[in-house]
Amino acid sequence: MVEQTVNIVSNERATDLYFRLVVRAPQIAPLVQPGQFAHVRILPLRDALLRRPFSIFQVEGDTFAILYKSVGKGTEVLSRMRPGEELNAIGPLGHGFTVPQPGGETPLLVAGGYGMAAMHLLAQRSPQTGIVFVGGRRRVDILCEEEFRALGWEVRATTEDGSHGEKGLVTQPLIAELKRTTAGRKLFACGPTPMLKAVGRLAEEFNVPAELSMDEHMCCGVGVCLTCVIPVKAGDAWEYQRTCTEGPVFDSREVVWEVTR
Amino acid sequence: MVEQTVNIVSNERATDLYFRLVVRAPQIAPLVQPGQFAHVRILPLRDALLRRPFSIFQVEGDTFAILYKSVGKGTEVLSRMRPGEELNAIGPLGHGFTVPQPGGETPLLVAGGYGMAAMHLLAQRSPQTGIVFVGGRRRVDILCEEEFRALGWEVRATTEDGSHGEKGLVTQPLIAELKRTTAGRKLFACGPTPMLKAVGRLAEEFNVPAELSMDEHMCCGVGVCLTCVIPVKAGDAWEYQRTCTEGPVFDSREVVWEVTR
Amino acid sequence: MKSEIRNPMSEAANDARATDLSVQIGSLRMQNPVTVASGTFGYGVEYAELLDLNQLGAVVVKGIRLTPVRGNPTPRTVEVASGLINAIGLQGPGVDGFIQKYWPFLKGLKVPTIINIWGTTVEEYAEVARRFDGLGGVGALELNVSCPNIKEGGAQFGTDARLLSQVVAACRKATRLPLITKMSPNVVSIAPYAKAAEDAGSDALAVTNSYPAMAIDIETRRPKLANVTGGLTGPCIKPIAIKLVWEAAKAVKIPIIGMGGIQNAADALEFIMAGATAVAVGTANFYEPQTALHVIEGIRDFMQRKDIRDVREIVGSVQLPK
Amino acid sequence: MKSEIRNPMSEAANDARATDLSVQIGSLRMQNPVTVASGTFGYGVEYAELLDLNQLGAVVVKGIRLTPVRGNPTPRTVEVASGLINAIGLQGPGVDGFIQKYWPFLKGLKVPTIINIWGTTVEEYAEVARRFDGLGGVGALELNVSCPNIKEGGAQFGTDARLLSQVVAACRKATRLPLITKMSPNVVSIAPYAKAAEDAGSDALAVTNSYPAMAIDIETRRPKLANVTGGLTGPCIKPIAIKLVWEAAKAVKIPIIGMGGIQNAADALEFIMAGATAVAVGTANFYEPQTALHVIEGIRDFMQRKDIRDVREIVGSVQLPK
Ligand SMILES: Cc1cc2nc3c(=O)[nH]c(=O)nc-3n(C[C@H](O)[C@H](O)[C@H](O)COP(=O)(O)OP(=O)(O)OC[C@H]3O[C@@H](n4cnc5c(N)ncnc54)[C@H](O)[C@@H]3O)c2cc1C
Ligand SMILES: Cc1cc2nc3c(=O)[nH]c(=O)nc-3n(C[C@H](O)[C@H](O)[C@H](O)COP(=O)(O)OP(=O)(O)OC[C@H]3O[C@@H](n4cnc5c(N)ncnc54)[C@H](O)[C@@H]3O)c2cc1C
Ligand SMILES: Cc1cc2nc3c(=O)[nH]c(=O)nc-3n(C[C@H](O)[C@H](O)[C@H](O)COP(=O)(O)O)c2cc1C
Ligand SMILES: Cc1cc2nc3c(=O)[nH]c(=O)nc-3n(C[C@H](O)[C@H](O)[C@H](O)COP(=O)(O)O)c2cc1C
Ligand code: FES
Ligand code: FES
Repeated sequence: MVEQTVNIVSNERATDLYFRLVVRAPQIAPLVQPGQFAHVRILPLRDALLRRPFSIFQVEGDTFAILYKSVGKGTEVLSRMRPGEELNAIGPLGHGFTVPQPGGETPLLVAGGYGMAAMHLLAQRSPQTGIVFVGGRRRVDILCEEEFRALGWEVRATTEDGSHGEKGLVTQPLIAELKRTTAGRKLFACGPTPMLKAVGRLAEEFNVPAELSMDEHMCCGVGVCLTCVIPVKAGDAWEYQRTCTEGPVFDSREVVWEVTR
Repeated sequence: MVEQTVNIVSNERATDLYFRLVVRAPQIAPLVQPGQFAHVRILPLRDALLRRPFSIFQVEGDTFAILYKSVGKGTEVLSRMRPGEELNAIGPLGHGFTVPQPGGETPLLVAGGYGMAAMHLLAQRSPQTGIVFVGGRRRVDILCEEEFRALGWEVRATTEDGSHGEKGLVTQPLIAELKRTTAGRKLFACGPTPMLKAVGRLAEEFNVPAELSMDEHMCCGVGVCLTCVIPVKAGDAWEYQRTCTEGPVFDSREVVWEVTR
Repeated sequence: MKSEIRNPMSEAANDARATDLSVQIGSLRMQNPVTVASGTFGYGVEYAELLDLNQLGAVVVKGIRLTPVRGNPTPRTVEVASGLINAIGLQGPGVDGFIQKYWPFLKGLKVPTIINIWGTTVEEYAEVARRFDGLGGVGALELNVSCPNIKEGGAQFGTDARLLSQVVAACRKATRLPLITKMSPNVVSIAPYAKAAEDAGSDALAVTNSYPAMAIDIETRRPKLANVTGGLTGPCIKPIAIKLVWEAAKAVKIPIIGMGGIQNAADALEFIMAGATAVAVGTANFYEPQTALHVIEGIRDFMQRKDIRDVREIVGSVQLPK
Repeated sequence: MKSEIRNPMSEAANDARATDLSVQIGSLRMQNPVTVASGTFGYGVEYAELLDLNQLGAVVVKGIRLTPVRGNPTPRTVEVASGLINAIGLQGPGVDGFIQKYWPFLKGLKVPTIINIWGTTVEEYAEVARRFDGLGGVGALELNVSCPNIKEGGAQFGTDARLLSQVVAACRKATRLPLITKMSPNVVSIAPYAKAAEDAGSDALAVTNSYPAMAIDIETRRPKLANVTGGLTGPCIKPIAIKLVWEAAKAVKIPIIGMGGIQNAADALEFIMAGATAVAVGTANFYEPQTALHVIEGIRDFMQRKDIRDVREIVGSVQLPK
């Protein structure tokens, strides 16, 4: 975990909905593990004080990249920043995905929306390729298929309106695939909470291990404020654990879904 | 008085200390009288809410210009804005200088710092030329001498450190000039309060009329908040009047200096 | 033919039915719930060049006392993070000066004028109320019992429930005009004060006035306000004001005019959902004089988007978690 | 020769004399007046990678009660204009959990640890104080009598002067550790509460805790916090906090730790001039973890620029207009 001023190398529209930001962050970039995030201070915000968390999408040399969607005041201001301008980042943060061992389990990645970004580094660092299941509402919600194919992964896309790939939810092709075989397979998922919940249920049903990257609002990003907690099993009961520190990646069997919102 | 979004035409360093901002303001520009100001909302400020008042320096077609010094958060942010970006302005505001009548009194202008900006339009609109007395601490504080000379005015500069023009205070050459003659002459002054006070005293001593543009912090700029008041004679007593509405230009005999800070 | 296809009259009627923004504050009807905060809108006339005053729910004027008031020395305001501290000291022309200078303009407006009044004694409040009762045509009186910027009068009436009752009751006797009591935020719990004002005959509450605050210039080591302390307003106080409105609304049955940092329709709707029947735009007027009009427009848009016909359906509609 | 020209030792000594930043909070000496606000710095260890904790005046930990506390459901925080509203609900490991998990690290620091404690009864406060008294090596105890986010315990102790006295007196009996009473801002006037804490044996006051506040999501019509209301902190409350510190400082002789929206040295100096002997950085840690260190540096720079040798010369040095 390092705090540093980072310089914008590029900040361009990647798809209709997403922007791709590359920053020079020589102290942070080399440390990044798949599933970790950077906590970014967008300095021109001024009256909006908090940092914004973004999964680290790619690492190259002394730079890292994020893929982000303009959804509110922070990301909107960010999308108008130009190369050469400064941000501040703390990273890499959080407990990421367990990178598969060489010859170990075959990874099945399940992603919705910016979840794709969080999984890319995992695909890159995984010694064996697997399948990526990616879902969204419309064609424009499907991100970086090409990047995964370029790494030799199989991509199965679904859209709710059928405008791209199979029509339906991302869990459909996943169920089909799990029905085919579960042996030696492991799920890794990142996306909206309902999707994670569905993946968790499938993991239980099919008895496959699953790691889920949970999406909670954050404040400090480093474990001091206790904003980002989710209910996690603790003996017979449960306790709140921090998404930014014990997570964002949790073993799906640990999450107490009954208590989550 | 009009509120409108204005577009930055140019925003460049005019001197070591001052920037010159030109904005396209078709509704405001044609209405401006000498000594009036624009109340500018610098949108990127966000957590600093208030508008900033600036004297209108020049009017050309549908644009007006201001000359400003970067002294705090607003002017600092302003100095980094680029052509094409938007500001919002309310203007023209305030009760300006009385433009001399053709063949009427000879204007003697006294300016300190950005006071020069406020006087330029007066010089331009005055049917007869006069003398401009301009003072500052150092050479860099002396603004737009050339603009006044180009209008055919005589300029007498003073600096406290003697780095430009006569060494000393702006009132020195003014006193010399008033000693020469006061007949048919009228003072117009804009600058820091101590300078205005000195000019007011000279006006009394030499029994010449004087109009002073007072410098008070402002909030609304249009007369509703009662922030910008100065003590003004009212019968035997005094009352607070608004710099933004009854002023910024007051007859020097009206100001109750004993009560001012 | 044409008239069969489009009847502009009935369409307008439809539209009006589609979004009814009118609200009632005691016997005062407002065409929409958006007014302005006393002291941030002068006497209306100053803004007449910049916006159409007749589109507001009401105009609220700067606090007026029986006699003219000179106000505090300068500096009177200072900008702080997302806010402003002011210590104007209730400068004003007094009842007679107001009637002479400003009333002719205000009474010509199509929208009601609410007059914010204050005094240094219970009797003075009542006397001012009586004078405005006699004037005719006034929309309502707002009792400022919560100005933090003057020693005598103001704040202590708002933080002492017994005095508050006395002021409201005395004004109630002095006039039949709707009475709005402007509450102080500077209390442990607003409920008993809200109740006291209601019980003493207030028709509505205005929540909230400014928060006692201070700023120091570290270079000169002097307070940034000549009055040393002042009242904090603007977006920075919105979350505290929302909570006060929510609590006051639970405590009383009379309507509440919510205010504190409103910059846009979303802010106004937050107040309305918390329990305000109407809202007032204050500090935002200073930097964006059109704010109140944008708020009205934005509330109408919201209602149309959500298919809400009557703004009163939104009042107090916040849903608490089970 | 060389040593005759430059003696690094004596130069360091000179420098230290030139700017003495140390302050005293009861019997606790702090090397500089800058600490952190409880609940915004975890248990120190979380920030150890990002800053050198040993440069702080003290480390202040999150509020601890006798037994573990699960805290409120989420969402627990929401960003507002120049501020934050939180309703964490004092999640914590309890005294035993704290001692086991965090104390080994904290007691290894060169700077003192101040432990923020709370309870739901006077007896529980005293019991927690007794436990930490027995631990050895604790710098001071801060009594949180002003948390707005839990029903039982917290706030009501801070807004009832009698209860406040009882809590402080009971803790005073339970320990000889310096006691800092963390005041509620939610009072008409802070003076009587400050006096009550002083009289009951508090060694210092912490001013101030967060302000009761609320935010509503207008799309869902639900409160933005699961707990409905929360506490407002950050730059938005600074002007109110400065005023409270100024008033508290006039009311008591014991030192005050000022806090509320401090982002930089200028903010800290404003608190010190208002009457605070020390300051704490809170919400700013969340967005700029190095803030406290920058504040220390900035205070030192200010003192050198103004040729001030002892930071205590600045305490309460605001000059009122005649
Ligand atoms: C671990 C993690 C990884 C993330 N990775 C990505 C990513 O790779 N790409 C991407 O586009 N987005 C990502 N997000 C979501 C991203 O943080 C939000 O979209 C962003 O904070 C929105 O900020 P805003 O100012 O534009 O929105 P606003 O709505 O104006 O923000 C208001 C507040 O809510 C918080 N907030 C709003 N939406 C979210 C959200 N979905 N999750 C968490 N906090 C939120 C903001 O941080 C801020 O504090 C991630 C979130 C988390 C927790
Ligand atoms: C009628 C009038 C005409 C002016 N004309 C010019 C001009 O032509 N050129 C120019 O450079 N400056 C002019 N000024 C001063 C200018 O308004 C301030 O320099 C500017 O507001 C500083 O803003 P800031 O955010 O950079 O400073 P900050 O110090 O960060 O501002 C904080 C607050 O103080 C106010 N403030 C600070 N300094 C002044 C000041 N000297 N006068 C009034 N308010 C102040 C700001 O408006 C703001 O509300 C004029 C002021 C007035 C009243
Ligand atoms: C400069 C100024 C002057 C004010 N004068 C009065 C007043 O005369 N009477 C009154 O009841 N409230 C007065 N107020 C308080 C406002 O009416 C309002 O309650 C407060 O500003 C909160 O709203 P806001 O945050 O939108 O400004 C004044 C506020 C400001 C900023
Ligand atoms: C997330 C959060 C948690 C807090 N927890 C505590 C706490 O446990 N005990 C306490 O006394 N104060 C707590 N506080 C209050 C702070 O210590 C401090 O008084 C307040 O935040 C004001 O300072 P600031 O504006 O610099 O944040 C908390 C504040 C925040 C923002
Ligand atoms: S965001 Fe602060 S603890 Fe996780
Ligand atoms: S600045 Fe508001 S009255 Fe002049």
